[in-house]
Amino acid sequence: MTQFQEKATVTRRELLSSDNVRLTFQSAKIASAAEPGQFVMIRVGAGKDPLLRRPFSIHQATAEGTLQIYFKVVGRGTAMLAGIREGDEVSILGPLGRGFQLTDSPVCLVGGGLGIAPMLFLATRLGERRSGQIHGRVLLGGRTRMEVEPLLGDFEQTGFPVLVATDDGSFGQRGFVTAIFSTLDLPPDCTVYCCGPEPMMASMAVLSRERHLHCQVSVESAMACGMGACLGCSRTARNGEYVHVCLDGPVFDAEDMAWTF
Amino acid sequence: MTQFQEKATVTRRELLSSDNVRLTFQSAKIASAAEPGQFVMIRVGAGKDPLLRRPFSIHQATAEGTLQIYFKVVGRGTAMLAGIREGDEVSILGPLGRGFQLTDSPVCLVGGGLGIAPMLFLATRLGERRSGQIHGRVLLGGRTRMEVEPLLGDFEQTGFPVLVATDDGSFGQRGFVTAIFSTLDLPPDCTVYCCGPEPMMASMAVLSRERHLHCQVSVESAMACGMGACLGCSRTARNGEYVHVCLDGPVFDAEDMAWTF
Amino acid sequence: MDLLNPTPPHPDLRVSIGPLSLANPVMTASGTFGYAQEFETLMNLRRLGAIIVKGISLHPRAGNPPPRIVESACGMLNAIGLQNVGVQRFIEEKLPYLGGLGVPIIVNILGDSIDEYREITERLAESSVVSAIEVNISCPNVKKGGVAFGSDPLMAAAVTGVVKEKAAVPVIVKLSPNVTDVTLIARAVAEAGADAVSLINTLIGMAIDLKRRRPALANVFGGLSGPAIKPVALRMVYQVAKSVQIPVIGIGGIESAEDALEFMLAGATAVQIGTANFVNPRASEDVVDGIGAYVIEEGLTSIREMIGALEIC
Amino acid sequence: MDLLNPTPPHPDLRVSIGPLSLANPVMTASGTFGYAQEFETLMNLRRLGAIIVKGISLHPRAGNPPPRIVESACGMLNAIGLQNVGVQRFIEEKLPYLGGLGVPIIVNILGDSIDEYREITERLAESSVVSAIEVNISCPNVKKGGVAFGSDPLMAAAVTGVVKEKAAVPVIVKLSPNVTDVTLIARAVAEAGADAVSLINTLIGMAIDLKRRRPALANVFGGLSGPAIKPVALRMVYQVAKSVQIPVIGIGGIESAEDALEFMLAGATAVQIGTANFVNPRASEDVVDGIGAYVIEEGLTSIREMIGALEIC
Ligand SMILES: Cc1cc2nc3c(=O)[nH]c(=O)nc-3n(C[C@H](O)[C@H](O)[C@H](O)COP(=O)(O)OP(=O)(O)OC[C@H]3O[C@@H](n4cnc5c(N)ncnc54)[C@H](O)[C@@H]3O)c2cc1C
Ligand SMILES: Cc1cc2nc3c(=O)[nH]c(=O)nc-3n(C[C@H](O)[C@H](O)[C@H](O)COP(=O)(O)OP(=O)(O)OC[C@H]3O[C@@H](n4cnc5c(N)ncnc54)[C@H](O)[C@@H]3O)c2cc1C
Ligand SMILES: Cc1cc2nc3c(=O)[nH]c(=O)nc-3n(C[C@H](O)[C@H](O)[C@H](O)COP(=O)(O)O)c2cc1C
Ligand SMILES: Cc1cc2nc3c(=O)[nH]c(=O)nc-3n(C[C@H](O)[C@H](O)[C@H](O)COP(=O)(O)O)c2cc1C
Ligand code: FES
Ligand code: FES
Repeated sequence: MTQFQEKATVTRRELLSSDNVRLTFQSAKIASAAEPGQFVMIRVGAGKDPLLRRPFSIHQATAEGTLQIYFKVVGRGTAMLAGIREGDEVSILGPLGRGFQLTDSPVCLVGGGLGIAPMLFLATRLGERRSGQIHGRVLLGGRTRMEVEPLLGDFEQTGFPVLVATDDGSFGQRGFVTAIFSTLDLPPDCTVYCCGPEPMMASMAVLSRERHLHCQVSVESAMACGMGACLGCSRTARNGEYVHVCLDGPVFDAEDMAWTF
Repeated sequence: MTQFQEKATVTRRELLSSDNVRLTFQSAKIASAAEPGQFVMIRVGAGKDPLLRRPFSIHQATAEGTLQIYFKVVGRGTAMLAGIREGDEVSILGPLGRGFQLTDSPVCLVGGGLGIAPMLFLATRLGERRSGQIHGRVLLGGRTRMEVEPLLGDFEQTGFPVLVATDDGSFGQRGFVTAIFSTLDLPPDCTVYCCGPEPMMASMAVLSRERHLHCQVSVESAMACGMGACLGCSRTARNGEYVHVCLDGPVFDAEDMAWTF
Repeated sequence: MDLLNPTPPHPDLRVSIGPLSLANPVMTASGTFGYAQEFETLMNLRRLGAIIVKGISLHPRAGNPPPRIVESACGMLNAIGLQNVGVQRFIEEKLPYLGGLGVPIIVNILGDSIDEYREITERLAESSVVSAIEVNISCPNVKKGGVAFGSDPLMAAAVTGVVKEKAAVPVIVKLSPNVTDVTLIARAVAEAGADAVSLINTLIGMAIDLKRRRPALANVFGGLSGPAIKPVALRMVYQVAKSVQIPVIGIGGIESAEDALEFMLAGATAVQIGTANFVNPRASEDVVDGIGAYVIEEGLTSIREMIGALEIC
Repeated sequence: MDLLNPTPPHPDLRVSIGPLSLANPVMTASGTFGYAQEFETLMNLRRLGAIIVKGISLHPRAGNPPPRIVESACGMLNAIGLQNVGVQRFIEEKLPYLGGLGVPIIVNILGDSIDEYREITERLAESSVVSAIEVNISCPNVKKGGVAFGSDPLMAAAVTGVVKEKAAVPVIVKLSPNVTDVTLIARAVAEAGADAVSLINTLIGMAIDLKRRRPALANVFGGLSGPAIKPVALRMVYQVAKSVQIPVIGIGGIESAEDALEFMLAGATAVQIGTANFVNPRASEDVVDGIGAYVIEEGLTSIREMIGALEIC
């Protein structure tokens, strides 16, 4: 698995809501090698502080070298990245990690909050495999309208029907996206793909197990290197052993992970 | 002596040569309190690195609140400051230190390299005191044309005749500005004001002493606080004692300092 | 009470350092705040919990030759060499101004010998303006005294003993981080009667000027301070707070209210703001504001609830 | 020679760590470079002076529970807890790849007891791929072993002695900075036969998550690394290089050729790149390039001219 450290130019900066930013890079090598569910590590500044790169799921990638990330400003690093301008250059390391296992069977993609990020690339690739014959759905959840609506069009273009829930009911159904999932009639060979806040993924793991559905989740952890060198990104697996999110993941079988409620 | 910590807006950014930048700020309190020879301490970034403020002479200041600095990119901090854009805000601390003692007698201002910076504000104030009746000269030295020419017009506006020397002869006389000084016919009550590289100031101290002229120099040292709190900015005085550049200076009698050649 | 215009809530920020009561836990660290007057136009000095002044010795000291400071990654090195006006001039020239501020004044002292510590304490005992003495046994910059006192439990206890014997006010002993086990020193000075300990002083460091192939500081070594050292400081404060019964004052890289609150969670009763004063001369007042706001937002009855409240699972 | 196309100058970057000759003084620090293969597509591993692998113990270790890392100002804290595959699997699974690189491979070892150090050394002695052993007596993350060996001169000498006795290759002892006087430990291990010392390992630190009011690391304490610690590392390297006759390997916050050259001026014969590998996976190769360029620009006959060349006035 070849990885690259690339100086990538920001070709587009979209402020999708007050906190949520989408950046498009020209990053030929990384974009063309990327698979859905993989991530990149980005240097957010030129100085020594913040020191470490920040991990972001690959939101979209094309063979032509276009790479996108979609993120929320939660701290210093993301604030610096949000302040970047078109034409600026950043150092990107990737593609990293083990992505989603793609399938030709029916699928259900569930993205909550910023967990929506990797779902677009996944939906695009799954849609391409299915050309015409769509067996699947995309479920998007957010706290409020602005966390979902700006991305709706992109998801609809993948060909999958999209269902939406927001906590405040300002867009789509009121409530959690897991509630929509519970009411859906899914075939037994349906694969569930999920990324979102921990409690949501924990629920999705339980709900999928109850329905005997195979569920893949994309999880997070603190990371220093993103490439298996520091052993810092461990998480506890169901069997009590430690797995490393950057190497063994970020995508895991929901069954294999330990979840706290 | 009142000092201020002010959030100042960058109203103009001039790239006067490949390395030399002039920034104009709207900084009402500091600009209106400033005296020639004083300096400011500027935070060059928002993060913790580089940690300390950077000191810059006040290049120009008006009662209306316009403050200018003129600096060379020599390291990380100045590079960051040079990358600033009009409309950005920075934190400025000032006005700091003891400036030049102004006089109504004849004067000779000698600025070398970035030592030209404080001379403009000084020439402006001295020019104002003299309205019409100019007894004095400004001598500007640089390595090459681009270090001097862009500022020439501003100095000429102060009313003083300006003489120029460049190391490479690309502008004005070839050689050091001290050579021009040596050839000048100066009255015995002439005050010499000088700022520039250490060897130049050391020479000016000797040349002034030989001619029994009172010479004031603006010197530098490493600084942390700029306001007398850390005692870090010491320099050795002629009597062997330590003086503090931010508090006792940056302007000193050339006679009072120890010079190394 | 006017229900439409209720008085803004007054967070209870009071803490006690042994017998010394402070309006809030925020102090300025010795050597980073001059003699306080330098900051008078830039902040409200009366808002501070206490002011700690530049270290004072028996006789005036000229300090080290320049260069004395150099920046490092997220920090700085200093080798001021304890330049100060000496206790006599300090009492005559600096204390009157400080006494007028209405804020507890803590005098940081240093000596080359036990006798010097004793003598300077005696001199300070005559002043009614001094609220406490902070004993610097840790400064790494001078060859004699400093290092030895701070790294040997017996010596540290001996200094504490004589200062305590002569002092009319509470005695805080300031610990060096340049030791294998800081809790050993802390316990020794606590047993010797210290009313509180403060830590950390600077880590010994060095910087090199590659162009000149020389040390960046004339003194070769200097003390590292600033955000870079915060993790070491937090660890030592936590360890010492677990080892002694007396109050602990946290120092090291504190720039914000969040930093200060972290030190309190780790067990600090109060904190000192050092290098941050250079970056933001209002830093100490900003920290007072910030912890006040935190107490209100979190609905705490007092900031004292934070002291040592770290949960370990 | 073709005068129009002269071959580019080949700077002489060779250095020796005791009997071990290196093409250049740049190594990767243990625990920050995995088992090297992780970096193979991101840089040219063959350009390195040596590769030091993640610390190996006698038996596999699972390491500490998460969270294991947290960022700090210009640095990071880690509490990996020495997770590793154990010496057996290391020899079977990792060494063959490493052996094919044609670069000296240095194995970092750790143990909870003198016996473990002995046994692991014996196991490694069977391999022809291992060029040297680096003995970690300093890791602050595990309760047993680590700290004790590294902070006591007698224990440090004892470990050195057994490893030296069993080792078929040069032995480097890696020193902890969490001690009052690092030169005492350095002298002790030098007398016990160490072929070189490397320093520094991480400073013990701590971080707190204010929101959760808990330590940021599950292990509470962690090792501080990165640019933040460089001044402490440089100081200790300088002190140790003045105190022992054996080569010193400098570690701590090195990110660039300039940093590396500063450590060499301070007395280091070689350097290790640690945390910088995470920020820039090509950091170690960049340092090799940079010091090569420096040797040429400055007209040095060899990089060895830089070792200990600091001028003190
Ligand atoms: C594999 C992976 C993929 C990710 N993909 C995305 C993505 O597509 N879009 C997106 O917005 N975010 C994503 N994240 C999270 C993102 O990396 C963090 O939000 C970012 O690192 C925070 O940096 P900061 O400097 O702004 O925050 P900091 O100042 O470092 O921290 C601010 C706050 O964020 C929390 N935080 C820090 N790091 C993380 C983390 N890794 N996960 C969760 N919380 C964290 C801290 O606890 C703190 O409360 C991903 C994380 C991982 C590990
Ligand atoms: C009172 C005072 C007034 C000044 N006025 C001006 C001015 O008007 N215009 C201007 O261009 N510069 C001025 N300087 C110098 C200016 O402060 C430095 O150039 C600046 O701090 C360098 O910051 P940096 O982060 O870019 O460099 P760093 O990365 O910190 O250092 C880069 C290089 O610059 C050298 N350097 C760092 N600080 C100083 C310093 N204080 N003096 C000399 N060399 C230094 C370092 O040794 C190093 O070689 C003044 C300095 C003082 C003390
Ligand atoms: C320039 C400077 C001078 C200092 N002088 C003293 C001193 O005289 N006495 C003392 O006990 N500590 C002195 N210190 C140490 C500080 O009080 C404080 O313990 C240390 O800087 C760590 O805190 P910080 O990281 O917030 O700066 C000095 C620190 C600096 C930076
Ligand atoms: C994530 C991580 C893991 C480490 N693991 C080890 C180890 O297994 N053995 C060891 O001797 N040092 C270990 N270290 C210490 C480094 O080798 C090095 O001494 C230290 O990080 C200082 O160098 P730096 O500032 O360049 O990172 C580790 C450091 C980090 C950051
Ligand atoms: S982040 Fe370093 S091993 Fe996963
Ligand atoms: S710079 Fe701090 S006293 Fe002058």
